[in-house]
Amino acid sequence: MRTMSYREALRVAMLEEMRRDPSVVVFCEDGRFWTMPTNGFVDEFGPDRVPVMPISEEGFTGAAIGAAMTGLRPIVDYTIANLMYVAWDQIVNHAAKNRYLFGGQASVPIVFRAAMKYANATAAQHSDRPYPQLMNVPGLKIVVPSTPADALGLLKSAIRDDDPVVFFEPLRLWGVKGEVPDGDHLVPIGRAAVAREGEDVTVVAIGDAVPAALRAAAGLAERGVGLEVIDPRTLVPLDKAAILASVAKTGRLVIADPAHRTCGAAAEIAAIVAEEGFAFLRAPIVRVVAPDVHPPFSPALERLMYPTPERIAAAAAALVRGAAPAADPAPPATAATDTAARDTTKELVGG
Amino acid sequence: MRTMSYREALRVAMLEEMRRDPSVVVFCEDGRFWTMPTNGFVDEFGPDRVPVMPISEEGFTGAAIGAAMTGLRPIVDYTIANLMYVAWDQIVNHAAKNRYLFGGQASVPIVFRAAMKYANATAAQHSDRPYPQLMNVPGLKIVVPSTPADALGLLKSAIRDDDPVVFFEPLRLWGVKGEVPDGDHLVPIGRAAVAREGEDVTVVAIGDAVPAALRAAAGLAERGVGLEVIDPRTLVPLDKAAILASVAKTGRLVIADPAHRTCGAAAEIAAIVAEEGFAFLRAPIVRVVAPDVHPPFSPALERLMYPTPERIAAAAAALVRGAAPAADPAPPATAATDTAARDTTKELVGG
Amino acid sequence: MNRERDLEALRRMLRIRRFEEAAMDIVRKGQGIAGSVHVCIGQEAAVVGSCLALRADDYMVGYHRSHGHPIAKGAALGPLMAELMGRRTGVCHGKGGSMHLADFSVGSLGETAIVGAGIPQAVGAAYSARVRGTDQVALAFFGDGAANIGSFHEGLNLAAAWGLGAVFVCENNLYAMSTALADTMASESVAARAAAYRMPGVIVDGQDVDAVYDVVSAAVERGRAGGGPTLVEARTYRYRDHAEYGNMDLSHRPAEEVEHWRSRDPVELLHARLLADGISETELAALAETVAEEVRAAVRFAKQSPQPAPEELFEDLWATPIETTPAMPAPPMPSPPGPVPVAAVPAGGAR
Amino acid sequence: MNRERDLEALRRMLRIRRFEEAAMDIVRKGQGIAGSVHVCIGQEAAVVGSCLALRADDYMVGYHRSHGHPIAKGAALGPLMAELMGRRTGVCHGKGGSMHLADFSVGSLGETAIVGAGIPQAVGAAYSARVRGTDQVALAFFGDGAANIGSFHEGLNLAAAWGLGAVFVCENNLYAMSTALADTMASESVAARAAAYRMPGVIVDGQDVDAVYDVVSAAVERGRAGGGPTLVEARTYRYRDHAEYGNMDLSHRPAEEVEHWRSRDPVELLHARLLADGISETELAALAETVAEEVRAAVRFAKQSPQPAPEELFEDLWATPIETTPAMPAPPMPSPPGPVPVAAVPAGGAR
Ligand SMILES: Cc1ncc(C[n+]2csc(CCOP(=O)(O)OP(=O)(O)O)c2C)c(N)n1
Ligand SMILES: Cc1ncc(C[n+]2csc(CCOP(=O)(O)OP(=O)(O)O)c2C)c(N)n1
Ligand SMILES: [Mg+2]
Ligand SMILES: [Mg+2]
Repeated sequence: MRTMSYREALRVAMLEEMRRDPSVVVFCEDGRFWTMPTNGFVDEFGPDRVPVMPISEEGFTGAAIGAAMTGLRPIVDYTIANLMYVAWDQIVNHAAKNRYLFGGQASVPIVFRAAMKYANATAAQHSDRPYPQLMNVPGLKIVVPSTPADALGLLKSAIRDDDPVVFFEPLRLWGVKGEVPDGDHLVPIGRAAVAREGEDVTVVAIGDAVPAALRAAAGLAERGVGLEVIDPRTLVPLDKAAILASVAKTGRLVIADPAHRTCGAAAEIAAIVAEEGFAFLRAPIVRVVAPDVHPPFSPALERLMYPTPERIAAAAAALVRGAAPAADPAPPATAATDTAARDTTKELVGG
Repeated sequence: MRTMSYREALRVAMLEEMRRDPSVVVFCEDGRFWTMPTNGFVDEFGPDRVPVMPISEEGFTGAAIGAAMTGLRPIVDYTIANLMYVAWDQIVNHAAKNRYLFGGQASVPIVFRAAMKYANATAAQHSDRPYPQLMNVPGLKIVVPSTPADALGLLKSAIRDDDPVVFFEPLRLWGVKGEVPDGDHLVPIGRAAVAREGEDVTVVAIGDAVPAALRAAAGLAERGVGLEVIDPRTLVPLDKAAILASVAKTGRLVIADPAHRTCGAAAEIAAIVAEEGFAFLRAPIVRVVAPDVHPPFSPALERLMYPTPERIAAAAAALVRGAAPAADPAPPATAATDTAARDTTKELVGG
Repeated sequence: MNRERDLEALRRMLRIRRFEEAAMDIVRKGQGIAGSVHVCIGQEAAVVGSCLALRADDYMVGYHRSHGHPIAKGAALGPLMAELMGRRTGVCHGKGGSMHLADFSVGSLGETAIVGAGIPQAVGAAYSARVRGTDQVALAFFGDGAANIGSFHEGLNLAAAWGLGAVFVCENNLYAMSTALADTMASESVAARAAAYRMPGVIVDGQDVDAVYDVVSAAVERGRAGGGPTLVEARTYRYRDHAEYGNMDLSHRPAEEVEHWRSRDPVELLHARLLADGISETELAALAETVAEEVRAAVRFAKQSPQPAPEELFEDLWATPIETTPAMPAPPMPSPPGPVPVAAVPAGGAR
Repeated sequence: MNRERDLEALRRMLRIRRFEEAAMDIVRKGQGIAGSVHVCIGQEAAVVGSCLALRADDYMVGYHRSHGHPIAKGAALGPLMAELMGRRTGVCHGKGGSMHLADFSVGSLGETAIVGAGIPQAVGAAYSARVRGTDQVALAFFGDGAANIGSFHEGLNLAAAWGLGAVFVCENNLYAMSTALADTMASESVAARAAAYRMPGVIVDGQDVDAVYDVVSAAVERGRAGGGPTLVEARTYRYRDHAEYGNMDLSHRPAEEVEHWRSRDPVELLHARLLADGISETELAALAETVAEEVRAAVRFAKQSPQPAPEELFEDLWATPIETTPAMPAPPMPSPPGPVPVAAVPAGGAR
């Protein structure tokens, strides 16, 4: 076991895979700069594999697709998830579709890295969690690791995967440290993790809602309520069986996700369980998610947006009590103090 | 009452609003051409209000935003919904956000028209139904009319609305004719229509799944099963109350939608009902939607993609019988003959 | 002038013309080509002259006016025609259709239906060649309308900044659908835009296959030798409407303009030159007949090919199979909480 | 040289510098500015010279290096500083923060955090002026890095094709974050790209406020008179790192380069010129003190302003209230179908 931060895990994953496979290249604006996880890579791998990148997201995403169809494995780092929108056509109309359109003649092995800067006072244009949008697009695998070990193991798997993988990183987790297995640590794409076992309520938590759910679980355990925390880790393919098995046990489901409510990942998970696990359900399915409003700049407001241990615990406890869920969970009137991971902002790259 | 096609309704709506309000302008590639609903507008409104458009979706969408923030009301017609991806950054990061980002100083009254060419053998890059992606973005109103009357009344409301409205048109409905009220016909944004009343199963149907659901309802009625068909008409804001009221009556819910399954509009509707209408449900919620695969070019395959009267009726009947829904409704092995609206392809613009 | 090469040029130009005439015939007779078909008749010299300048292992990316490119690059005709007919034997298994032809076995990396999007993909292929240490070059075809889209700018800039072996060939046929280039671009030529990237920009007579060959060969050699990219503008003309499907009618083009270009038909010009060079009418007629028979054989092959089977809908999407926890058995259906107030529906559903 | 104008230029340049110094001080002391702060110290002449060439009712769109633009256009300092501190009195109610300042009352249509995206929005404002029959022009600021993005190309092309009164001002400070322009652009200047749109492209000494004023004034007059757009490249330099937040460190910039630019400080150059022109030190000191007090007052105003209340999170999103069917009362919670196996949780939830 080694201890490293989520950010180091990203660096190590890329480093190990670039050493293993000369077809892996990195496309990233300012990727050679000392603040970036790929700093120093140019010295080891040369300027061709770590090229200087103009501010041309659409262009270099298209270039990555052309490179991927002809034998390379680009890692495209957008540094801020919102910048994917500039390249949306290339991601959605081409990377996700070319293999299908061309009858399997080519594959498009690209990893699109997208750090999500929400909860960092960068306002609406830099704070999105766009994975639900891409979950609606067939042909893309989608990963949101919540621990350093999973970040390492899933990024390595993503780089080796022959399909396009979109790799979302909650930036507030970048500074979090954790144990990572030694050796060539790979985590398979498509397998959920049971982050904590429990009997009473299943909490499916995504990204940095996982540590929040674990804190909620610890708090409720003292009161005799057992939360089972499932971390899907990959959203496409989604490990439905793991979620259904947990709900079969608990009969109650809370989904905690920092993305927007409407058509979010939480909606999909709720729909699957309402469709395939209806017989297990003893209570309404509750979403603890961001409301349908943009992340505001003001930290006093933004901290009301995302799932907190308090919101998750309150939802789970209400289910067990048999109380009806709030129709549209408004943020708490008093600002929750989300100190967790706030210090990781020190590691951020300005944007 | 007048009888007109969906396509004529679009034309009439734009014409009436452009006559009423000199700040309405049209941005559309080849918008002056005889095949387009805006053909001839340049003669009446002049070249400034119907400008020649370069192939610059991102640029002219940005220009529409700048124009909207300074007093105009642009109608931006992408002609093919997939082309919105090229302008995604402007739509998602700017049109949807600018009002919020700037503290309400400006509004962005734009109608984004997006014809959806699915079921027309134009393959994956021209066949998307991208409304679920945009439903996850706060700040955009989203409309999918299914009849000429609603197309007319909602497009006029959309043009008068002070917020950005994305107006999705299933192209296979363009040729369908229907009755339209005389006079200044406005349909409010945010109100569902009960397209047919019934007691046994609620079918929430979107776009061209509405006529399919109505045919399913007619078929099942002969067997004594009553379907209530709800057409939300606008997806954001969604008329939750109308859906919940129907499910309160029937206790069973099928959602029929031509968009992809994962994180689709159907997922959101299922999640709302599993959360807020759980007590009404007697059976699992079933989605009759497109599977998570791209629309293939081959008509023999593409016709397996979308909800048909047969698929909707089978799902509703199974619920009433108490049979478990298929885990992932595969398309029928024999191709359904989707003759409905096939002839409307004659009205299409090549692309 | 090189006799062997010119004979090969004539062969490929005739293949394109006869192939497209056959396709138009099938469309007209309703014999099984659905969707949009954009023919390049009139533009064959620009297409073939460019591709003859490439090695078999060089890359080529095309666009929606799509059949000429793979044919000129050397693709077999049968699978191309089968693709247009949506058959399982199609070069893309019926997934792509007319706008998405690709034959990776001859370096044809695919056509795209999104204007301009192929340009950066070709840049990526050229980049890939450099990283992999080969001297392959990559050529991107695009129309004049594409010169106004962001991908053009970003793609050309990337290729120039990185000094890649990319060749950009604009088939300037003066119109984008119904829109004259002069109305959407203030600069006097597309080639003039090359200076913005400090790359050579060359205008060539696109009706003269030798002239195109010479200009593109020089660009290819420059690129292969590490001299960087070149922009070539081939002035040409399309005889047909924008597409065979969808009622586009370019009869508004001035009659003299049409006449002028028809008088410089690229096939006739080459034919005349070969005659002048001493090739006999008989030899040319034999060549023409060989091509005609190739095309007839392709049509026979396509028409006799089977339609894809329903399960093929799901093939060609993923390269790496998806690994998840083994699915659990579906839960038993609960008996409904209340009485079911409807008549039982016979299994098999209703019509 | 115009004494009144130069005094006003000095006033605005000093406002920007003192304002940004104050902001940096607050950031350094952790007194309540969160998020990314990009200061333009060193670039004040380019910003102020451009804005002084505009009328009060002309439009201006900026970018992420963002405080100078609205200040130069005449915005009041208090609400700007309050915005940086996320207060409800902020010019954007705390929704936008440093990267999204906007003051529509002085024609400042907003800064954007998406590189290049403001360019087409300014084009749209110029178009709007034409349609509405005013002679307002619109000016877009952007950095050198933005010259490589699609929006630049599409925006400039649109303005040229439509002959609009738009002025494009590139503040070329030689770097995009850590990346030198010379590494991402082969052409020798940004201004050289103007030829691709057949518009004038002018390079100007961005440290000389009079030179900038003259060049931009000529462009503005040309635009106002219907002569079409102009591209201006102001060569300038930023003294600070990319951002105050996030550890960007541009200490890798050559010391001589920094020295060279520092020796041509725009404020000092103007100060010296005014002295030479006969303005007394006393008068200039008084002006400087007035500005310093304005900034101190702005800081006081900001610090004394209240944080936004939680419900303000939901304000400023929609311009038109949403109309739906009146909500029905929440359904009663069903008694769970099985025994509840957990201890009751006290109301109020758990910690
Ligand atoms: C990004 C994008 N915008 C618009 C369209 C619709 N469209 C298809 S072809 C075409 C005209 C293209 O003109 P040009 O590039 O000159 O090629 P040509 O058809 O003349 O060969 C347009 C506007 C599209 N497919 N993609
Ligand atoms: C489309 C886009 N790509 C990348 C970024 C990240 N980013 C923010 S500022 C910046 C550098 C911009 O350089 P330049 O345009 O020269 O402006 P400057 O910061 O030098 O004033 C980058 C890459 C972004 N915000 N938007
Ligand atoms: Mg053309
Ligand atoms: Mg710069």
